[in-house]
Amino acid sequence: MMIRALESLQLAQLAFPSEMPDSVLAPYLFVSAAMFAIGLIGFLTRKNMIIMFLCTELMFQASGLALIAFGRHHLGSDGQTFVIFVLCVAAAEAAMALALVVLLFRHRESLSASAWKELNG
Amino acid sequence: MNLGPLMIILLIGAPVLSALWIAFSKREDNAYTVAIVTSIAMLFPAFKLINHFDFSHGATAQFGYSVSWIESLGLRFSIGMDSVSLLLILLTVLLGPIVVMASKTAIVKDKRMYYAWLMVLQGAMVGVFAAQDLLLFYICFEFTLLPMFVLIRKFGSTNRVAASIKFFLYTFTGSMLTLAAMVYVVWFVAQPDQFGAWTLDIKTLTAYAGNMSSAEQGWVLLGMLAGFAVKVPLFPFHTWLPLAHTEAPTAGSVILAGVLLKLGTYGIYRFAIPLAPEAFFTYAPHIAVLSIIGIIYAGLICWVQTDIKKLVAYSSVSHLGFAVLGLAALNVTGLSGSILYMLSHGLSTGGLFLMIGFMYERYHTRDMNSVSGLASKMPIWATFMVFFAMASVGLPGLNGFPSEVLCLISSFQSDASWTAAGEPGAWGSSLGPIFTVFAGTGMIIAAMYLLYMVGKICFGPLKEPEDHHAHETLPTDLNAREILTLSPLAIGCILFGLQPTLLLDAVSEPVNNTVALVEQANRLESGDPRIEHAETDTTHGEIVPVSNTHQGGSHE
Amino acid sequence: MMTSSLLNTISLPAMLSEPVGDHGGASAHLAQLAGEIGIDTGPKWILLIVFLPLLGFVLNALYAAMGNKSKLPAWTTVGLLGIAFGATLTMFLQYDGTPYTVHAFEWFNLHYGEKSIVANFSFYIDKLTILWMLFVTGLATLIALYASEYMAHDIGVGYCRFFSAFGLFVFSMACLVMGDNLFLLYLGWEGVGLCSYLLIGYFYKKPSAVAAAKKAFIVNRIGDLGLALGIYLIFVHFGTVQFAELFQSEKLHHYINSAAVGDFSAIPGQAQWIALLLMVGAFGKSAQFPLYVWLPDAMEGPTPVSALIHAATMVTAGVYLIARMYPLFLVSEHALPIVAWIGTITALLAATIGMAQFDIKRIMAYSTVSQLGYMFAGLGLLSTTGAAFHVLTHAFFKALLFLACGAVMHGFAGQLDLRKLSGVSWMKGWGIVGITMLVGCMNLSGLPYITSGFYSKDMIIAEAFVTPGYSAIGWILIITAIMTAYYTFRVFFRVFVGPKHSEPGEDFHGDDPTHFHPHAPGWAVNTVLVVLATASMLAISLAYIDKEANHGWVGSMVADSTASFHSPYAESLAAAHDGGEAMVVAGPVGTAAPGELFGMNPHEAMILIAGLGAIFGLLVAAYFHGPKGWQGLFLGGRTEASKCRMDAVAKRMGPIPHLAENKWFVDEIYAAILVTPLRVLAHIFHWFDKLALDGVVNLFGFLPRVFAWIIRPSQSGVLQGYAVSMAGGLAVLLFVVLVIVMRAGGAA
Amino acid sequence: MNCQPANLSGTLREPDSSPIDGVYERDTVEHIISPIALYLICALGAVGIALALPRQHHEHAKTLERVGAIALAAAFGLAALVLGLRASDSGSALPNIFFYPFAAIAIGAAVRMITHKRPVYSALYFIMTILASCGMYLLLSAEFMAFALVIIYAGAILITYLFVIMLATQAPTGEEDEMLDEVDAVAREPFLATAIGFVLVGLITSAMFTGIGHLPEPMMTQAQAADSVLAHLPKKIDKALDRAGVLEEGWRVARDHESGLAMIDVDAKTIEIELLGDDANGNETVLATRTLTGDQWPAELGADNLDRLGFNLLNDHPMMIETAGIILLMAMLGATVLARKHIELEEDLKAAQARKLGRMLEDTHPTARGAGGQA
Repeated sequence: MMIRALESLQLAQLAFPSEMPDSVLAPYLFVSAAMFAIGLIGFLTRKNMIIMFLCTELMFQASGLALIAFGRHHLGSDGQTFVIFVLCVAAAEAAMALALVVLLFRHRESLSASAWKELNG
Repeated sequence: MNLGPLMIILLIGAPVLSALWIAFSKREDNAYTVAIVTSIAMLFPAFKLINHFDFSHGATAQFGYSVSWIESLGLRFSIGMDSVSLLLILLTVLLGPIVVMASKTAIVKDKRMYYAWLMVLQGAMVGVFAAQDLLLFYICFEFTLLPMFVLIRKFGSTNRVAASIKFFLYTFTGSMLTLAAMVYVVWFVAQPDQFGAWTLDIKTLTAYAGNMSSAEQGWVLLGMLAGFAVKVPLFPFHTWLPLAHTEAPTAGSVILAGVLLKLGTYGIYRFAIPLAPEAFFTYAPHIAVLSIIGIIYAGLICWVQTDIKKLVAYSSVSHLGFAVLGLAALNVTGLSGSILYMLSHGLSTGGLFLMIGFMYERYHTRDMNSVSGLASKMPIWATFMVFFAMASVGLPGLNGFPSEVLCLISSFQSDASWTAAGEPGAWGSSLGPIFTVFAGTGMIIAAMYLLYMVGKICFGPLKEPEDHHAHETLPTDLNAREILTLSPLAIGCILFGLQPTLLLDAVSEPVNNTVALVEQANRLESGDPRIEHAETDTTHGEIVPVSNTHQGGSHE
Repeated sequence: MMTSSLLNTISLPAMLSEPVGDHGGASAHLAQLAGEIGIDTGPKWILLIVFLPLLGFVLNALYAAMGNKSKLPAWTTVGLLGIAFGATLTMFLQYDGTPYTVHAFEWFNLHYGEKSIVANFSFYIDKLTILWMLFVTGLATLIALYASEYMAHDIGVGYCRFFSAFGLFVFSMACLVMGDNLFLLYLGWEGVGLCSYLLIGYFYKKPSAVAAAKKAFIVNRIGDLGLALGIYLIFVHFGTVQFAELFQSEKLHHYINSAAVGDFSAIPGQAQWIALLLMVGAFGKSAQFPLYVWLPDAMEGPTPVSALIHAATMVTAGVYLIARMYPLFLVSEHALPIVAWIGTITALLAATIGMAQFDIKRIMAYSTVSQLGYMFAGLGLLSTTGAAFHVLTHAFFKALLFLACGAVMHGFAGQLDLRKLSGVSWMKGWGIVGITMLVGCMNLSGLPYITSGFYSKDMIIAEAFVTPGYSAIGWILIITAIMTAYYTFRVFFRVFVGPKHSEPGEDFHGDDPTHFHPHAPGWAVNTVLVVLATASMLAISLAYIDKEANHGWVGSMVADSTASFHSPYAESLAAAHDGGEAMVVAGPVGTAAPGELFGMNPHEAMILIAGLGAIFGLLVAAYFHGPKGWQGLFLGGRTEASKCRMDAVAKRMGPIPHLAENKWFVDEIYAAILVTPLRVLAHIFHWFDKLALDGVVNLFGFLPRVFAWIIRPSQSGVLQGYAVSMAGGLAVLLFVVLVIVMRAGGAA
Repeated sequence: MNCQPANLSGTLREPDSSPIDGVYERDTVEHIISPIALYLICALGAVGIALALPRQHHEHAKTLERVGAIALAAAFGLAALVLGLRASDSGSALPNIFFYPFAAIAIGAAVRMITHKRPVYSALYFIMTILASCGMYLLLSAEFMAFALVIIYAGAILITYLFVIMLATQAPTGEEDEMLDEVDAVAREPFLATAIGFVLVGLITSAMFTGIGHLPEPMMTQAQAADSVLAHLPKKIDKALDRAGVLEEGWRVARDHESGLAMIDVDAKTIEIELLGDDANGNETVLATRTLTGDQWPAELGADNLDRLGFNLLNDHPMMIETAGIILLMAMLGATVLARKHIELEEDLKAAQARKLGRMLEDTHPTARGAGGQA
């Protein structure tokens, strides 16, 4: 058990990592799914806009993890490349989102997302 | 591209341009001037078109011009006109200056908006009649709604908002279904075993649409009627009309009655019949029944109206019933009569609406109980009123008569059992004398309500609204401008009544072609029950679509 | 019914004489006549007859526009109509016996295939046309002259209006009579209707006048519908609306021949329908029984109008129509008998009403209806000659009577009540009116030998007796004749003789009625009256011109037209000449042999009966209404205007006089069974339209709102609300995808 | 450290090497986890989070949170257990042992992040999640991404968040929730949200596990992979050869004339090298070529992760870089524009603000409440 662990720890350092079985990929995917769900739940439940945006970031993370895991499974680098892209988007989103939050906060003196419901029917 | 198309494009484009000019010009006051100048200038291209039109080939679309839009889908804008279109365009162009002149004093504020939309409407209407492909037709057809909507909404009387919305939604909903039907036809024609390519050219569509199965044609016809019957309006779909007419400004009513309603009958003539010949043949009796119900029903309603405008509005419903009856008769007499009816109704009912408008400007009431005996106060007005009333009663020698007679005769003829083989109009749908009799009562009813109206407001002891005071600018009786506005219509009525032959000759070729087309379709499909009957009927050597068994012996 | 047997009697000799060919038998005459119609061979100046009156209309309209304030319109009209009359006269004199047409311009021309509907502005001239045009233009001229004075009270726009309508009327009448096709006839038909509408409603400030005008137009329209349908059916069946082609049509001849041998089964039902439909039109225009109600009310119009339109010319259009279309009536099994009976009933009914009226103009109106009834009876009895002759004489004396009454009305400020006038003839300047009135009355009541009315009426009544199975009509007509004499002379004895007395009518605007001085008629009125009186006396001579061949000048006129028909009477005469062979087949119904009436020639019998009847009526009138002394023929006992012996009798007669005075409440009945229900129906429709139809439309407009109102809350506007639905949607989507994937996997 | 890839290549992943093959078809969830277990896990997790989510004025709030935590832990443990069992009885490999702590930390921190009532703490917990996922990246041999993540996220983005949080919210001191803003104190519709969320987990995982069976085989062997990258990097090879001292002066790796790729064969461990020089008329040509064989193969010659990533990024997805750049630029501009906008408060809001200021003044502890005031 311990041996296998060490092996695969070295594996992580390898120039050309070898292939990866489903049974190893699966837990990573499970974790990413769980993180995604948690982010979603947070987005749905928390009223604080900042937290909501944090939750979106969490969902980004989940997707990033999945991407990397799949990329590893493919022995390709596309997964990581996409994570870079995701990072960019996340960064941009964060910047915009926070700017918006500030703006909205100045309007309403409140961070609650439900303070903005002019669009209700 | 030679003169003709240029003229048509001028007829469509110039009003639109002048509308833009009006809309963007700074000064309120010159809106009227621009409008009147444009609409009068429009007469010259129109007359040029008449001169250049070759009436001996009335059926072929002349002055054709076509620009490609989306080649792959066969979308083209193509214009051109056969004689029917030409006549309706003439009517439109003639009404143009009339309505503009009629609204000189009636419209006091937002003139620019008013005249701009009026001009746009002109262009769109010409476009409808000049369109030679489905696309342009439909675009213009729908585009007429918008200006009318604005005219009613902004310049109508008290209940204008409801009226405009009902007008728009009702007609628009109908024409959506029409669009569906048209699209289906186009799709069908595009099938590889048919034309095989996308096309919107009316001629091509007409050529292939006949191949649709009866069921398909039935649905197509239903869709077409959904739009056109509402426009006409045919009996159960007429309720928008009185409201719209009552609330619309005078010019609006005139155009509505004069041209817009004709879009319905024109559509039936141009699309519903050729694109679904069998189905139309099959359902012609039902359509005819609806139209006759409309004639009598609306006529009787007119008789108990107290609102003059409503009365005339319902009278339009009643009158256009005749036009639809003629179409449903599906024989040459009927179609010619129907086309004549479109034109003549435009003149006489337009005139009536103008009369009412002029009265309204002076008395600000449409209630027949609050005015009476105006003949003693405004003799000229009363004279015109009686004249136009008589014109729409269908007095021989005036415009109403030829069209009405033709429509009635056609329904009579189109019953094979009453028309011996080889007799005039032996072919037609299966209407009959009974239709004629019931439709004919429309003549009596028309006399009843129109004389009721004339008798109430023109004759009898003089009575004016209590709070009536003389109009600040208008004289008691009609002024020169108003007479000038009316006289073209009046002259038109008389000429029309005395020389219907000119029009009949003009439209004879297209009408004959249409009838031939329908007859062809139905004989091939033997959708005509009378044909089997004739085949089984051995007393006749040749096959005639006539089952005159009980008079078989009478003529040999 | 009867006609079959009738035609039997008629056509048999012909059939014996020549073999039945297509043109043989009964249709021979028509065929020969129609065969020689000259198409557009007439001289163009004949168009003057039609278009001069139209010119008059236009000119008068212009005068009105220019605000003319003189009698110019009158003179224009009189002049133009005079010329037209002259032209008609010339046309008559130049007529060489062969009908021809004159083409003015193309009107109605629809080609399809090789077929076409052709109806041009061209005119068909034969003797019938000429006959009608003669008295139309002639009377029109005279009455225009009369009106020039009569209408003088509102010179100006009204004057112009009157005369323009007058001109339009003559034009329309000319189109009606001279048109060479049924559409043109219809144009004239509606045209005269319009003019009568305009002229009845001339005093448009009087609601009664407006109502009367409306009534006239609408009731006529009902008839017009019949006519129109008839025309359509003619076109649909024969394929033409032109007389020339119609009368040459093989079909028609075929029908006539089979009708002649009484074989109506060989004639298709539609061909028989034609006559019935045309008949309705004729009833409408000529005020026959169901549709006569408009004519009495039409007296709201100015008197010249009543005289010209509602007595002399327009109302005879129906007679003209039937006469013109006679061949079609012959081929219809039931048409002619119905015409005869309707005519008879009308004659009787109108006479009974006329007896109880007090308004002299209305009395004349009802007498017109009654006389028209005679004419229709004549037509129905196959005596077109009699009908036409009566039309002619009636035109003269009835116009005369109306104008005389008009003069009285005019002179006594609109007074028309015979109880308020007496001894008018003896007043200063009223002599001529009295005398001419007397002439008119004598003619109307048909005093034997000395009046033209006698000859025409007698011809019809005689027809009734010589026609098998129609003697009932004959008796009714005789009774009517007696009544006619009674109510005619009732007017004369009450108004024109006796003690002088007069009260002004509602047009009197003075303060004190006792100082009312009637103003006597002027020269124009008197001239016209005299001329008419002479004319109606001279008309007697017409009965003797060419008596043997066609019994009378009118007969000779009719004989050369499509209306001509060798009536049983003529047959019987012919038979009498050559031994009475033909009559053996005459009476299948088994009446008296038509040649015989009380053992003498029907004519003598009529002289006896009708003449005596008229005199009897006159005497009765004299007894009940005549003044004391010679003026009442020593029978009357009336000493003052308002009282007479009749009053006592009327009291004893119970409700009848009352009913008769109220026209048997026919108008009320019509209102109750026709107008009111229709109006109610209209209101029902109106509400149905408002509530049901529009309601449905509005409902459809409302449904989307309801739907929107239901789903609206889902748009909470809260960000997370949308997020939840997004996530839920994603979940559902995923689930679906997953299920599908599972499926595929399971399959793989 | 350097060990030969060949040594390990065999030991891993024999496709479908499970002894009881066919019991679990590879295209269902079965061969990864039994569905029942999966749903149970989801349910547990859902309950846990639902309980743990913040709610105000609830006397048992703390206990509920604890119960929730236990439920979550149970769910996590169960998941690990079930996955492990199934993997082991299909005889296939398990993830690295370090995976479990990382995963636990990541998820736990994530949960805490959404359940914690104080934004600042949430942000910090998020940093923790990121660090944990960095660990997992490492296990997935994406070391560059791991560190990039730490720098960008934990370093840059989250700090921004913290700033904003501190600007915008009033952080009450003390533990009492009453001082908290309602915005943070109460979760809205926790049960619905968690239900949906975990249904999604269930669906996503089962979808992914179903799909795993269908994943395409790796596009190339390790050698080809290395080859494909190395051949593109002749300069790198030159450097390696130089450092190994196997090249004389003027020699270099031979380039293919068309593509310019280095002529190298990783499997056969042969490298073509060439000598460049000027010919008679003075332009450069290849004078001589030679082939180096396996024994001269330099030890450290090989394309590492970073090479491949960079190569992939620049060679395969150049467009993406541009896009990313534009996005970032836009974001920057947008943020600037938005944030510097000056707001005019409506009257009622001014009043509300005044009231708040009043409340703040009578507060004993002077905290930075300027945030409201600055608006």
